[in-house]
Amino acid sequence: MKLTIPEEELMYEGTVDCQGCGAGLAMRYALKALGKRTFVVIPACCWSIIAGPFPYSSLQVPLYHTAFETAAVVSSGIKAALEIKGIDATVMAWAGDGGTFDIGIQSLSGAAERNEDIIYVCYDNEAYMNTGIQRSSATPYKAWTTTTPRKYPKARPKKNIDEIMVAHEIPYVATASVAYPEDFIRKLQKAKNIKGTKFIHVLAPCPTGWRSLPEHTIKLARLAVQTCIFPIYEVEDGKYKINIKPKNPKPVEEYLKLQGRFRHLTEEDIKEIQEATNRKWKKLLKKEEFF
Amino acid sequence: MEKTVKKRRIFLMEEIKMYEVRFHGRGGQGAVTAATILADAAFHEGKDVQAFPMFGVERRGAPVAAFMRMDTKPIDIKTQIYEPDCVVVLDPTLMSVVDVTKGLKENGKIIINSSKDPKEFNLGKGKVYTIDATEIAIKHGLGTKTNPIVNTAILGAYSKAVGNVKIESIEEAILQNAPRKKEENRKAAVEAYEKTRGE
Amino acid sequence: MVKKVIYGNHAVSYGARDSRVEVIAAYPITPQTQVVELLSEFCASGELKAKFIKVESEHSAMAACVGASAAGARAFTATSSQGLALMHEMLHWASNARHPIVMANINRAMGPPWSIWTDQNDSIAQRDTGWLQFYCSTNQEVYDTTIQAFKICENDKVLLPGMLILDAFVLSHTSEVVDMPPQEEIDEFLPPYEAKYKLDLDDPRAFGGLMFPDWYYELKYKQHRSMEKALKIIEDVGREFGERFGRYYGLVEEYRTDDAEIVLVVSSTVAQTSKEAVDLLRKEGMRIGLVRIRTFRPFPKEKIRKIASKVDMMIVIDRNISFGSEGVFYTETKAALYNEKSRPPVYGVIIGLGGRDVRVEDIMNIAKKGKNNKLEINKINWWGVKL
Amino acid sequence: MKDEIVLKNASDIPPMAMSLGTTLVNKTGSWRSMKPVFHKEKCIKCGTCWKFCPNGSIKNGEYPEWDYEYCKGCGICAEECPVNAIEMVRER
Repeated sequence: MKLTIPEEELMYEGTVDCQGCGAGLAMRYALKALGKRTFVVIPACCWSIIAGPFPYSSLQVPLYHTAFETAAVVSSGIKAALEIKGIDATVMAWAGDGGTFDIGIQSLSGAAERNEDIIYVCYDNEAYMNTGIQRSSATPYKAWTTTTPRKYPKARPKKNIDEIMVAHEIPYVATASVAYPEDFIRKLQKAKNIKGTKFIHVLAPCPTGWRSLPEHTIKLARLAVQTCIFPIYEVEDGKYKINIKPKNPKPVEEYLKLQGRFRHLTEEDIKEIQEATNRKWKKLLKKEEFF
Repeated sequence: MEKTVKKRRIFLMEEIKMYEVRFHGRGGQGAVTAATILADAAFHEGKDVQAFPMFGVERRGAPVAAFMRMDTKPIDIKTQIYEPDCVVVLDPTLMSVVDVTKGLKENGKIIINSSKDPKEFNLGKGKVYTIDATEIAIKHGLGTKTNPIVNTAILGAYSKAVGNVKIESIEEAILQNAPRKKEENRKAAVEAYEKTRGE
Repeated sequence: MVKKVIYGNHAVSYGARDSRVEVIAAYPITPQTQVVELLSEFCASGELKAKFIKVESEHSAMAACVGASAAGARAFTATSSQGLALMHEMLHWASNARHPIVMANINRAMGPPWSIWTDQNDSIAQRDTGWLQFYCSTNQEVYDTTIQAFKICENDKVLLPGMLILDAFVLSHTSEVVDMPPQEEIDEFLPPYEAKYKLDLDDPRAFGGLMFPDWYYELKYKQHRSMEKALKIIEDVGREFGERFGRYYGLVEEYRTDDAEIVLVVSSTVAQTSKEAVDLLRKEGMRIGLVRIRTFRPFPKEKIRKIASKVDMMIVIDRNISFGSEGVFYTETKAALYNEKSRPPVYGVIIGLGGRDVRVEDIMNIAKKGKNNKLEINKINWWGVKL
Repeated sequence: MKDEIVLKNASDIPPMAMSLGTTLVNKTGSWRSMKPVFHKEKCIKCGTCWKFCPNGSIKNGEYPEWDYEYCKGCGICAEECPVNAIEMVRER
């Protein structure tokens, strides 16, 4: 077969992620990209379960499970130990959106400000999925979760974590989608060769929480990009580059209608989301132009 | 653990000749450093020592105190100093706002950074010594004219007035502890030692 | 050998330096700052070859130490009070993951109201996190204990984190004479840390993943057994330290207890002041001694029982309070004695919260009141509280 | 590697929750209610199915090979196949 990404698998089968889990797929790609000399740090998130349970591990690399808000700093600690012992290896923090956007943002900001030599990957499934679909600050506007019932869906837009990370003036910030593994893997490999804090934000659809079909995971991850809801870009030393530019962006409705979490949206809601998406996309195009 | 502790503690209370000193200054004047250097000097003469600041928040300019305790025997006591044997006043302007003689032992000594004659101070207790440490500090280039660092000079006066720590030990301790201008600080202490006036 | 007059805080820094710590992660808090300031200078000058991670919080300080220790490095941090409380979650993590991290905690009262002065409520509140706790009473002991703590905690039979504890200001900011042995001799006493379990590229394993009820219980049993085994290791290490450097340490320190009728149970700097009180009371004819609890976790139950069996009265003086119960050393002392056939009455006194000075007269008067049966047996005796 | 780790008492486990084996013991094939069936004649060997399998349960060869011991039957391979060479059929 024709292979466009590395063949080596560093993730074992038998993982207990849901059918069609985007997060499982994202890890499969990440390890292909980074290879065996990688230490992985996982805070509380779906992957706390997917990686085990005791006495088993699904990764072929050393893995440390840590408390919810500490992925970035535990990675810093590991990196410090490796440096003092003269071990050359990559340390990757692997956190969900809750552990990144919400509870983990303090230690992430601290690590980024210190420019710790780590790769921080946020696999974003847009809610607290491991605890049963509660809203996080990564949950999109108007989405249903168990804590934002359809009658009162999320009233605020998704937090722009990427711009927060760009504001830290770290050497590398990038977004990615599991629908574009070549792009994601290229970014991880690039990050591996940059010294300092690298932040990669990968959209990982969650059929369980998004109320979507397991087989639609890639489709949704692709539509998010093609509708410009989740733009794929990278910021290297402050310079913006949009990696995937849909010529004729698809209407957001195509993305939204495949997900039960948006089932309650009115036409007006969709219009509002479309306008906000257009506005944000334009802003990003301008950033690319100017920076 | 038990054994060693007992072996070293065989003295009786009347043998204790602990000497306690209180320094008065303002935040930033180096009262704590003065107490520490004096402790270090006494330590080099074989004494057991403690030095500590007023336990609290130190703010630049605000009145502060620092303490020094020395003894020929090991010091166990970990309390603050309430009845000092000696008081050292780094900044004479403090005397109108702080009762520098508070708790001072009847036969205690007071060393004041002042150009005045000791007789001009009527404090009701203790024996007063004066030294113009400010002038000496400026002369040796310690600090600035508006903010002279007098904490080393005043230790020379301490040595002269109290006599239980030799000036040579203080010189040595200054050389070891002063962060910079070591020699100037040492000379300031020696000059103060020579110029100290008593009642 | 170097003898120096140094702050208690600096005794911590020198202890960490001479233990050749490899990773330090810390966040400043009064009255701990001097510890990390001096360590920063050691790292900057190259005197100490360590990575110093200047984290953004105490929670992260402990988390960074956890990561470093997981990768096999000797990790160290220092904090106090609110900072220790913020670390709480990661204290459990460090212990449950069996990382022999050493931390200095400067005992400082918890707010509100803001207080920077000493009492033990910050560290006592972390009693059940699975850390060894050593309450130090002199700067020399602070230095010595920092070094010993690594040797104890890194022992295969222990593999638990350890906290050495010193009173705010009364030790942290007080300069005392500290004798520091030559580095080669310390290196002999404390060789480099070789982690038996660590993140390893050659033997990649996962640590700390989900564990079902079928084995979690056994892990807790093992953790507790390690605490129990630590009792002997602490004594062994304290003895070895004594043989090498002339200063012996153990679980408790007894002072003039041989023929004592009354024994004070004390800790930290209050113990030092109490020694003066004991001397003065002895002169007055009272047969009194004291036991200083140096190691609070694991709790030296057997030592307490042995001492209790010989005396007529014990008075436990606590600089902490478990609200709704009593002083914690008091509770623990009584609990150790409950099933003994004969046991003396045990009185509980609270003193010096929020850094109120504890004077020789206070201790003497407590003892006299006890001797005259004037202390209340089933109530807290609040010493010096203004009522 | 696929063997279940047999633990009997406390002395069999390390002092912390350290992994002793791999997740290959979890035969996640049992989760499947729909099974991907491969129509070789339609396959263009593009590797898309292999690439997007969340758990790496499609093996790379001249043609894709499904590891039914672990394949959870999510259907992504069938959905993403550009030439409809994979069909999801009900498990029996």
